[in-house]
Amino acid sequence: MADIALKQVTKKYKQHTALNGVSIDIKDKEFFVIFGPAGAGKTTLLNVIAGIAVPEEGVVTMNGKVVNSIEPEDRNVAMVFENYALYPHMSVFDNIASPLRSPRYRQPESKIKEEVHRVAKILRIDWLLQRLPSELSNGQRQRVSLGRALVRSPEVFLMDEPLTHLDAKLRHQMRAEFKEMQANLNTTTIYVTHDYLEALSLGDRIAVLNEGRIEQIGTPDDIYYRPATEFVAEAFGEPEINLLTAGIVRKGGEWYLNLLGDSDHFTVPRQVKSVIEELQLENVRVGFRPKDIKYSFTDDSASMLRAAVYSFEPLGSKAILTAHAGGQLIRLIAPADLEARPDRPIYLKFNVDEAIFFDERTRRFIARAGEKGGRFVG
Amino acid sequence: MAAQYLGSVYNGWSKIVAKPQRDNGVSSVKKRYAMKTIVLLVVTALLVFTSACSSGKSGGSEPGATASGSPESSQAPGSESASPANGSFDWKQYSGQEIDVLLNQHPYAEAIIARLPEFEKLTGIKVKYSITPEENYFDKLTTALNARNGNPDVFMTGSYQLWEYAPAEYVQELDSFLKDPSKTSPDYDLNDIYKGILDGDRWDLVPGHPVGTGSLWALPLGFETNVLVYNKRALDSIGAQPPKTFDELIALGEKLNGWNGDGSYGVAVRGTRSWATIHPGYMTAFSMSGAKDFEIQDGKLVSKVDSPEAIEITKKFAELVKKAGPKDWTNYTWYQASSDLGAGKAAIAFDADIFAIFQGSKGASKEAGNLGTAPPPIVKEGQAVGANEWIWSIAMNNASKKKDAAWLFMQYFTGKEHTLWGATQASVFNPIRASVWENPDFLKRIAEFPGYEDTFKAIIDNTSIKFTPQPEFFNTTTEWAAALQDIVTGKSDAETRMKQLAKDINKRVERIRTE
Amino acid sequence: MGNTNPFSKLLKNAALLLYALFALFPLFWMILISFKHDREMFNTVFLFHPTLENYKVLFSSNEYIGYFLNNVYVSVGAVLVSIVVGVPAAYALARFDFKGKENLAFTFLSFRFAPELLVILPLFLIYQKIGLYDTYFGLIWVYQLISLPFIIWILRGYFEDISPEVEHAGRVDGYSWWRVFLKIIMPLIKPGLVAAALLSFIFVWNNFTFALLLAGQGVITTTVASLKYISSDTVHYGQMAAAVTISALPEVILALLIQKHLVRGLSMGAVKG
Amino acid sequence: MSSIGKSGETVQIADLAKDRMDTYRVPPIPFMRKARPYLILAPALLLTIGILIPFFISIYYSFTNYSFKYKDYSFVGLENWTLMLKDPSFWHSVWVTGQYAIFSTGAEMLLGIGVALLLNQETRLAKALRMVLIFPLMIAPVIATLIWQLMTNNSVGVIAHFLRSVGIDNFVWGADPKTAMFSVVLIDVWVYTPFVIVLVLAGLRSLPKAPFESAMVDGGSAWFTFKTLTLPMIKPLLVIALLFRTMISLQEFSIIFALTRGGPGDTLMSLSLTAYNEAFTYKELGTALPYMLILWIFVYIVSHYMIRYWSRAQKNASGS
Repeated sequence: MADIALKQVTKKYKQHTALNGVSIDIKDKEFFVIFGPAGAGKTTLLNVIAGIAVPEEGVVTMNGKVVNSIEPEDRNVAMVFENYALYPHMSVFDNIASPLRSPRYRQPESKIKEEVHRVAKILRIDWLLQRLPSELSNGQRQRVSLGRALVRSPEVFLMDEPLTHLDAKLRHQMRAEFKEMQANLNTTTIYVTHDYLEALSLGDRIAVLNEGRIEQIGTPDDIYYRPATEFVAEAFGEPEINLLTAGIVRKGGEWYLNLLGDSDHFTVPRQVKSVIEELQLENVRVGFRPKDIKYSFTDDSASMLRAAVYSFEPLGSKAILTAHAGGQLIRLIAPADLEARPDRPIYLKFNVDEAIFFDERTRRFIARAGEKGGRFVG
Repeated sequence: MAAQYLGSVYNGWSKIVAKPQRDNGVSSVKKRYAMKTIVLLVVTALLVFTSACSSGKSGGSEPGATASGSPESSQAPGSESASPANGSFDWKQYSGQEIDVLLNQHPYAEAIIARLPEFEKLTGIKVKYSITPEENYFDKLTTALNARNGNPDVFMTGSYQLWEYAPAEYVQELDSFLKDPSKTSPDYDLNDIYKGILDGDRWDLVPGHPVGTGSLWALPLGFETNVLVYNKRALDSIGAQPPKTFDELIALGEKLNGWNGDGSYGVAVRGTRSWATIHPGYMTAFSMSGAKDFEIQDGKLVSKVDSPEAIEITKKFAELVKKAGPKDWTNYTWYQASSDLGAGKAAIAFDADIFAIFQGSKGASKEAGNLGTAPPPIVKEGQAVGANEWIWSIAMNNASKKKDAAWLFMQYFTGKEHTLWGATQASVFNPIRASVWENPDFLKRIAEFPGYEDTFKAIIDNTSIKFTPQPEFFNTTTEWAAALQDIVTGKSDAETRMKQLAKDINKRVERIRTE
Repeated sequence: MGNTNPFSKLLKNAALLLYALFALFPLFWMILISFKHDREMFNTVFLFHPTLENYKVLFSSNEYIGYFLNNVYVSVGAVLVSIVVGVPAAYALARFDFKGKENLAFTFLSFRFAPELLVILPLFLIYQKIGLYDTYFGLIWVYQLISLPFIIWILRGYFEDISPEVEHAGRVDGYSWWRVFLKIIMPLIKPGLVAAALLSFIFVWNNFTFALLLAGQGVITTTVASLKYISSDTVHYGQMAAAVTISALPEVILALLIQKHLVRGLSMGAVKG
Repeated sequence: MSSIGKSGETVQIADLAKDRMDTYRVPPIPFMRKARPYLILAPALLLTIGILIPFFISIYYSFTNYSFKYKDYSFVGLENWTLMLKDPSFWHSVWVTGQYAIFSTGAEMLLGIGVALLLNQETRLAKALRMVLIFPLMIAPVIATLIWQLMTNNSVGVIAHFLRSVGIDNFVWGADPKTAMFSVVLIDVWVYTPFVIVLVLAGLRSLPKAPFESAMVDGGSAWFTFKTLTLPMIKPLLVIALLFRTMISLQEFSIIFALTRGGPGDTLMSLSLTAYNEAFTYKELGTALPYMLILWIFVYIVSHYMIRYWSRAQKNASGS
């Protein structure tokens, strides 16, 4: 069982920098998700931990021991690869058995047999053991490669987008399985994905990676409710968060946000005010999750902002409604059965208390009023 | 393991071979055997794959590497190997040693191989030999000598080649051996060897100096004079006599084209781009025309192949080939010339007299029994007939580590006994020893070959090596052959080409280093 | 592709047959007269009494078998050395990147194009000095010029086809890099290896110049030996044909074995088969 | 830089400081691990050097008068080179070599492409021939030459016999300067055309179907589709075929050697033959080497650029 730490790790391939000064601390038994878009350096990060890639700078420690110069086979890590990386010339059984036959983790054949069958049963592939990888479906291959990792008890599981190649239904099911597997395996797991739902639903903590740099490390709630940067805010949540630039309008004691040319309705929450004051900001960026924007078709200019329907995409249970106001597009959630012709006037109410505030210059998180996702920091 | 593998292949084959060929359907027979062959090969291939690794890089010692004289004939080496202290000679004194011999593909070589068992029995020396066709023989020999690693210990060579090998210190001079009574058998009798022939292997290494001077570099095995060997059937078919002059030869040869159906022709002569093309018929005619290859002018060799006589005779020779020679003359080595004569393709061969024996001996060829011998055609009226001669000799590698054993080999196969055996039982013609020419069996034998002895007697006095000794012999004669080809194939006319040749040759001989 | 009217079809087949005749008849003829007795050689063409005489003569002295064996020894030896040396090299060229990689790869390839005589002339002297002249090993070494480029260039392609992830999986599973190489990579490239080996075997087997000039009477190979059958006091065309047939057979068989990989092999992996 | 709000900033700075400390203790990667690629390559490199040494030695000897006819040799500077360049027979041999390469390669490419197209049909004949047609390629060139000698031999040759039966009895192949080049090229073509066939055929069979169907729909002529679609797509293969054939035919030795040894006259004295002659018949190593070095330099440069060109063509073909 291991806690794993990366300190200022930089990995270059030729001129291209895959990891740039990455520092992470992963606690023992933690289910740690590394999230990021394609090419963010997620896989490289795993390879560095596994010892497949050797960083130019920085150190990797396991249980406080620096392991940079330790070969992969001696790190006692198990890895599930994005493309499964099964041994094409070996049967499923032999694939799963291979770690236990290696000089490093050798077990008696009898033990191997029972171990493999045990794991295969868990993964419900025990009826495939004699087949070759080429005779399996993607889902099955994925399970085999998973089995190859689970068959032994390593310091840490490394999983590189294990679900990406599966169809939506299977992916859901597997996600659930992972969760409880992790629960009763209680081994450190580092899980790479580009799917924010996977990240949020599986991770104890999530590290958001972008172009080789860490954007933020935090619990799913931190990430979702207090995204460190606009990048993080945009990456999590579907439809995407609405980010609007707002000027600060001081009217006596009250402060208002000037959103989309409307400066009457949006009072700056008290807690946020202090921060803004401290930083002496003239403008801020305000993020509204689509679900935090209410709408109505009955004119209520007093409390609401006037806009026009731009587009309407029903998605079965719900629908994404895009409205058009002050030269900006605003996405919000609406019931699928809504009657929304384009250009129909619509009135929006932004729930400022749920809004997320960013520094307009640095695009970094300032503050948030809402109580959701635990105590705010202010 | 290799040996027992050989066995298996051989048995496999003999089985196939033994199989009676029921049906005459070519293809089916062929198919069946081809199939067997394939199967056999696959099997053997596997066999070898396994054995290949274990057989190291043991050079020639591999049974496959060189075809060694039948093993069972060589009995266990005698105990005493060092030469005895006193001066007495003993054939067994180097028993147990093994020598390598490089042979040219030639009846002389066959005679040697045939008698190896006797030699090995007599001396207890083991002989490993390999045979190479003449086309590559001297290239291979030169490279082997250049290795200076003592392999081969003994080799066949022509006298001409000695002019190159001796200055390069490739060959051992032999007088010292001849003088040593503990090395040379008392009954070897050097004087029995025709002086004219033996002198062909003597030279003092000074370019331009004649043979017969200086030390002895090799011992003659046999020698060839260049004459006309003709097919009596052919001549009778047009009621002709052997031609006396070169012009007659041309005219007659032309008449004889097609004498024996498709592809048959008048006169066979060599034509490859090789030194060997020059020395037989061509050089004989060349010398009889009074031309010389070189003259020494103020101490320098100067080519004379562009002299008027030289150009004239070259023209004539080209004419002969064009009018009466084989269509693909430039492919002709003495092998082709000889076998064409034997197969009734060629009516006449202007080449070695021994063709008459090789092809004429009973059962040796289709035309055996029809072959006659006549002196080479004269070029000028009334001149005395003579020919260029070629001497096959055996010489000793200067780098040999078993010179004494090698010397025994040379003695044995140039000695009276073998020479006589070769001349009477095999085709070692012409024998180099006077004693043989007096031997009744021998005389009886050559009597079988019409005109052979007379021809020999007629020309022997004027027969000698017509080339001027010099170490660039190969260059000059190869260039010469190339020129001859150009002239015959009409690529260029004799005049200009021979002048060009002279220039090239002079360039070559200028580069002779004499230190 | 193209139009399919009966006439053009006929024409195409005719052309094809014509080429087939050109390509195959010589082989047929060679086999044919290998069964023809020298007696009939000069006066018959197709119709004759088939005989195994020529083969009998060929194998009666173990001379020819010797040449054949020599050929096998040097060819097999050369290929084995190339495998031992070339497989790791091919792997390195496929997997790692390091300075001058492509130049190195090209150097290997350029061996295939090196004028044989240029190598032979100096090598001839060196060999004679260090005693490699006319030895199996001497030939095996120089044959690397032929077989090594094949092995390296063909296998490099096969290695590149294997996903690095598979190797990483092996490492993580607890195998050291060379165990991974032996247990996982090698089995995966086996077909390629076999093809490359056989193909380079064929071309080594066929080589003439090296064998002619770097070996003396010690190591004569069939290609060199076959020359001697045109020269003898009577030319033995039949025996020559038989010799040629025997020495050509292994190649044809091997060729049939490796059809699938032929393209990749012949283009030395420059073109994926 | 996990930052949660502004108070996070301070924490993070502390982290950074700590990290810096650590980065000083980055352990070096073990030498054996860094050197691995080179270790793996080492044997091949050694062998390469072992093979390359002769090249350099030959460069050295080309400046000496090394000869098998003499025991010792001396440095003669550029003499051999100037001798060669002044010698008309050198330029002749360059001419011969070039002719041989161009004729044989040209014929093989054309014939090869043609036959490959024919073999690409799905007729029974084509299918049957696809395999067997490569046999000649498996025959050693020198052996192939012997076979052709057998067939054209004036006494026993089936072709000679055939020619005679149709009244041609003065066609003597290698023996006639006018037909010598034709003869050797013919043998080269016989042996190596299958090489081109195999490559081109592979290219044709791996072609995507779609563009051709669309071309069919557009009703382009067979030739047009070939010119605009097939050719560009199989270009990389053609380049490779061309590369191999040119390079190897430039130094072809055994065919000419076995057929005419360079004759008749100097008709077929290519660079290789001349070098052989100089070295092994005349035993002049010093004068032989420049012939081969010139050829090698040429071959090396040309093949280098052709490889480059090929990899570009490769990209284009796969890219588009």
